[in-house]
Amino acid sequence: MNRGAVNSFVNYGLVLAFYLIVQILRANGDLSRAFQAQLVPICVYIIMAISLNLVVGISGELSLGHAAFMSVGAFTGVVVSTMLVDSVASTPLRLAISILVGGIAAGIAGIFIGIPVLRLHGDYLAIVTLAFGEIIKNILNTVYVGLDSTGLHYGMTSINELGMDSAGKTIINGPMGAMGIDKASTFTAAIIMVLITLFAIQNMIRSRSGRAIMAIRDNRIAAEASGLNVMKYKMMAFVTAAAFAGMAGVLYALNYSTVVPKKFDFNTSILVLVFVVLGGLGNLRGSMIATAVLIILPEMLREYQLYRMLIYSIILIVVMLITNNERAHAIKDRLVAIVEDYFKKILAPIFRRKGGAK
Amino acid sequence: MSFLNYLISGVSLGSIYAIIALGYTMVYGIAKMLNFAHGDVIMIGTYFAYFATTSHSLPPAIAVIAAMLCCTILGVVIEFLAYRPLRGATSLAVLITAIGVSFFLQNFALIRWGSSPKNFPSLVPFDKVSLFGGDLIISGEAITTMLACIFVMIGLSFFIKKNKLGKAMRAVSEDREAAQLMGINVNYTIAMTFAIGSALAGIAGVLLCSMYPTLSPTTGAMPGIKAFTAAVFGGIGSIPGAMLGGILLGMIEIFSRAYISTQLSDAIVFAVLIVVLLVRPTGLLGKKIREKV
Amino acid sequence: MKTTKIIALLMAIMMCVALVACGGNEAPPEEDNTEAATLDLGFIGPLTGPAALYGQTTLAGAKIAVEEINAMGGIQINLNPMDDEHDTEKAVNAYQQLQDWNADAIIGCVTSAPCNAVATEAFADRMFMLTPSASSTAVTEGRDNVYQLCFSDPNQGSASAQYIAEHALATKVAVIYNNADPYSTGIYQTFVDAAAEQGLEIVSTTTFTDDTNDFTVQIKEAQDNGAELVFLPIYYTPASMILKQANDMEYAPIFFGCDGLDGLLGIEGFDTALAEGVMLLTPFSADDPDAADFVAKYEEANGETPSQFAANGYDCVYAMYQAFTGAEIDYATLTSAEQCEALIAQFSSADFAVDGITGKSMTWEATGEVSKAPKAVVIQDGVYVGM
Amino acid sequence: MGNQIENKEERIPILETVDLGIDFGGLTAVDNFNISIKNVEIAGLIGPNGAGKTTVFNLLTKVYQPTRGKILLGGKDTASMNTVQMNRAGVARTFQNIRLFDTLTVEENVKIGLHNEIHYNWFDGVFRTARYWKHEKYAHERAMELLSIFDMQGMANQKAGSLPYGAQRRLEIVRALGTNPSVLLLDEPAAGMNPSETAELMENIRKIRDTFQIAIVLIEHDMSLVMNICEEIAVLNYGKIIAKGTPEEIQANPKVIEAYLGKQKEEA
Repeated sequence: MNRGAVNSFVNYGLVLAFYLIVQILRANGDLSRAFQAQLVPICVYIIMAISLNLVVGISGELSLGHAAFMSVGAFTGVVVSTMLVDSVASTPLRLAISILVGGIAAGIAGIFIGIPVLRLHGDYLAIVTLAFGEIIKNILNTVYVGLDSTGLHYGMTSINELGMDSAGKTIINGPMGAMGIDKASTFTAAIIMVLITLFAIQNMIRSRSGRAIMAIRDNRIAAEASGLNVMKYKMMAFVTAAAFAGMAGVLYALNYSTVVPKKFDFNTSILVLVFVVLGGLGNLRGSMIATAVLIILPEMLREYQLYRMLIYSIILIVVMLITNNERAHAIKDRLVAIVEDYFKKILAPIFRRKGGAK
Repeated sequence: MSFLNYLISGVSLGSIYAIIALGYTMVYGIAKMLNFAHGDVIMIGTYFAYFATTSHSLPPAIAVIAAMLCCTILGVVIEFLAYRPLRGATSLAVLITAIGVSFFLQNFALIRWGSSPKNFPSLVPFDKVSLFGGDLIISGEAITTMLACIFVMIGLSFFIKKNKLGKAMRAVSEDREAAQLMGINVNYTIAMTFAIGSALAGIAGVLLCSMYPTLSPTTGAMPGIKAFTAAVFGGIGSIPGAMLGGILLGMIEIFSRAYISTQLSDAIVFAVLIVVLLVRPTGLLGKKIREKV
Repeated sequence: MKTTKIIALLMAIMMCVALVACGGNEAPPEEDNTEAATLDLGFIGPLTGPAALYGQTTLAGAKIAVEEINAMGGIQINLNPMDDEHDTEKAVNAYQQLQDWNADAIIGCVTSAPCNAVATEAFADRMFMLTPSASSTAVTEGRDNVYQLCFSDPNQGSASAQYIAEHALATKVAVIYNNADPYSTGIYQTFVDAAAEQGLEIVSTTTFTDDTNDFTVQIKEAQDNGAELVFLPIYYTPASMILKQANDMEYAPIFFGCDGLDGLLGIEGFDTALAEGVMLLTPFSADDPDAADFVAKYEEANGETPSQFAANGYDCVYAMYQAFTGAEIDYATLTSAEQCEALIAQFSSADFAVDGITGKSMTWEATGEVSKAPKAVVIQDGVYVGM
Repeated sequence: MGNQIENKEERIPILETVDLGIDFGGLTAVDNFNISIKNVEIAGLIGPNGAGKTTVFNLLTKVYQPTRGKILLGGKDTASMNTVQMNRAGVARTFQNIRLFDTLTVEENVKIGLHNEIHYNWFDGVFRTARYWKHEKYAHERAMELLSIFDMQGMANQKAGSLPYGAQRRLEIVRALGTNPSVLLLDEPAAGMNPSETAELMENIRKIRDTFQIAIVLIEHDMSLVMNICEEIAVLNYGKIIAKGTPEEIQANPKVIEAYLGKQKEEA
């Protein structure tokens, strides 16, 4: 097994270990409700971060509108789930179908947005993803969807003008978003989704397609001269990421009774980008760990009340400076070397004995 | 006559975007980084102007200078503490740090000055002008904003072309290493760029809040993003581009609101941006970059 | 490679710390039972972020009520405020933190969407909620444990249309509302229907979003269509900008708003002349003599005039206090679920009435909706005058 | 050598240009460029710095679209083709300023060259179907085989960016060969190499031509290398061909001497 495969399995192991530890602690009643409430969001953001890493880290394109795909998935998922409430009795099955449809919808949105976006480069590409994110949010603010006995109704003005019969149920109500969602997401389902995402994206990276995507990132002209269809592979990364973001969106929406379009704005896209950059570009494990830490951190800082977001921002800046500054690197390397030397000295006799036995 | 009204408010809104966009574009041109905290620097500067006029009842001119001074210092300090250590790091690392700075400034303002919006007193001494028997009314703020925009544009162009520091800036933006070899102090030049960009932010903040008088910790956020869009629209790194992009963006925003849909006006603004970038991938006045093979 | 590993390791350690810190039902220190038990009320609202204003003013109002009640020496209230950043996810987290803290009941959330998300959880957990200002009907719909202190949105929309028609203020009406805001859209939607019933003609409907600061188009359109009255079902911050810009454009219709407009006069530095003649339906006005004591205390503590948000927060605490004392609910020993049932019984009973600064003898329907009389006020010479 | 002369009669043009030219803004970079590369030959393109040699390669691979003229590949016009299609039609190249996929391993770089010979899709890759394993196995074996040309199998798992300079140049050639070309364009393959490395490279270029039976066009400043292995040479100056012919003819051509000496004069 090569290093890439080992890495993948370590990642699966890490996710499973997290799941098992949480389940054991939960069974013993050792987990606070506040922490339990964050389990699904953590998984959702991990999926978001992994999928965004595929675009930003693996494909090398800065996307500032990843939350838009999350919102497309979320609202599609809510509509599908609401339609299936009566016909599909099993909640996990309903969730699975919703996730699938939400992912497909977001993937389709990814295709439509990817075609113009991926023709651009660098910061211009970034601003256009931001623009698309804002457009989608803006449009979702004017979308009204209702369901009654005659089927699905939709419009762009108000819920009253959909012409539903009296038993009609409002699914999406413009800026008020979706309300009265039947919750379906569970921690187990979320962990399964994280594993599926890891499986798909890791295997994709370590295949012909992933190789091509990284080659294009490293050197577009050489990739073209080697006969790689640049647009095709950029699209592949972008659409795959969009689809998984959509699935994350469904998982997210079905974890709460209500979800509003505003949630999926520029700030959420940036939040996920922070996870990706802090975890390391192209480093999926880093994305997962950074996400979990940065989701929990603000909750841990709650006792500082108003100051918590201030502290959060300072931590963010300091971490960025430490991990990216050359001098800080040097200091850290020296510290690590000192610690290593120290341990070597302590451990030397043990190793020597081992060697001797041989 | 409505058309003229819309045109005036579009141009004056656009002028504010343009002045903010100048800050983005100068910093981008020279430091090659997106300073996402720029909008929040504006907000802090405007708070200073606010307290200068209300609490200390200083004359408007002094308040504007106070705002510029405060922004300049803030800009240089941020550059020194947060961005300079990252010189040579990936642009993404700098971007995330800038976002951190933006969070910090917003939350600092929230704690220091509270969440309640302040009503910013207009610092513009002129009264409105009424034309065509009251059909077209141009507010003093709108006139001042447009004039300020033209003034800033001309001043900056001269500065960049004639002044030694301006030339150094152009050199650094063309090729940082070559400039360094020619004896230009790159760190100093970048710091000065931040200083000038931030001073412009001070002016922009006062104009923004004179025209739209609400001042709160999030005041700078959306104008910041819009101005950033304007800078890209005009071709980021280009000073006339930022100007053109800003004014066009303001006009598109108002006209789409007036003639297409108030609900979707933001969506339309961004859609126009996308279309423009597809036709001209480096913005309206951006330099075409040909990759050397 | 090495550095990323170290960072990963550090983060993993932090993660473990987080797990431990979050883990365990730490008994809140209040539960010592050595001293007299306190009434633990949770509070959820946006204390940071773009909606921080509403959460912070509500909290400031609530704190004054808590101080007053604690000063009386009877029940001691311990108010634990939690920030939800006007975000459903954060609101649910905040709620769960309050659960871990063993809150007796919850005041909140301040805004509708987070409130709706929390209400679902609270309904399942049987935790009583009294929201100061989440005015969407969806908040209380189908949930017997959620009560509102504020008017619901539809209520305000139809009341406004009714008032305008009954007092023949205008026949041609323009509406400017925030289509990215549930509160604003909610009122607008019912206003349209009610206006049609009342024979009002809506000549212009325009919208804006939270980020809008130029209202030229919206105002001009109202002006060009000859609207005599502009209905503003919006919050006072954008309203202050609309008033200034309308003044610049020399357009002076009647401006008519709902409770969100209250606070206009309290904006620091606002030229109150701009608000001359503005009418609003609000349950609270800072010039109400009954509220004078509260207003004075609030101004002293916060240096600004309280808005209806602050008043709602203040009344919420008193309503809770009255419910607990009136029904003699044993908050020291009962679980929050048991308290919830007792509170529901108390709030829905016909003889439970609260005299607050946002309304005299407020009573509640079993649906959770409050019934109190809205006051129509007009701004004259920089003060509210009852109409 | 005898073998090659015998082949000469069978040689047919594989890559031809007709009055090829390109302008950048108002500047004419290449003009009236006419060459004809036969199917199994080694041709050289020489000229002073800035003469437009690399621009010609960029035109032949459609990195730049020509302003004028035609490029015929196997007799067919390539006007509508882009870089990717040119490569798939059989034109592969290396770059003057090395363009490797730095973060990928040596083996992966070669596999990118083999990309269009590996036939499995996204689905096979994610679900690791039998097709995936079969084609990846083939790709691995083929990559090793190609690397063996330069004895680089041992470096297969190193990151391309960490290779020494000479090895990077060789890897670029291997990657280009992976795309199964009929014409291989080498842009200064010997740049930065010492004489013994250059000699070795020279042998390898011949070997490649003989084993793969392809045409090779090279841009080179090392005259000994060019004169030794090229059968046809074109000399470019100011974007125009000033001389064409065998190495002997070129060496005797006064225009060529002038172009080079004139350049020296300017430098002095």
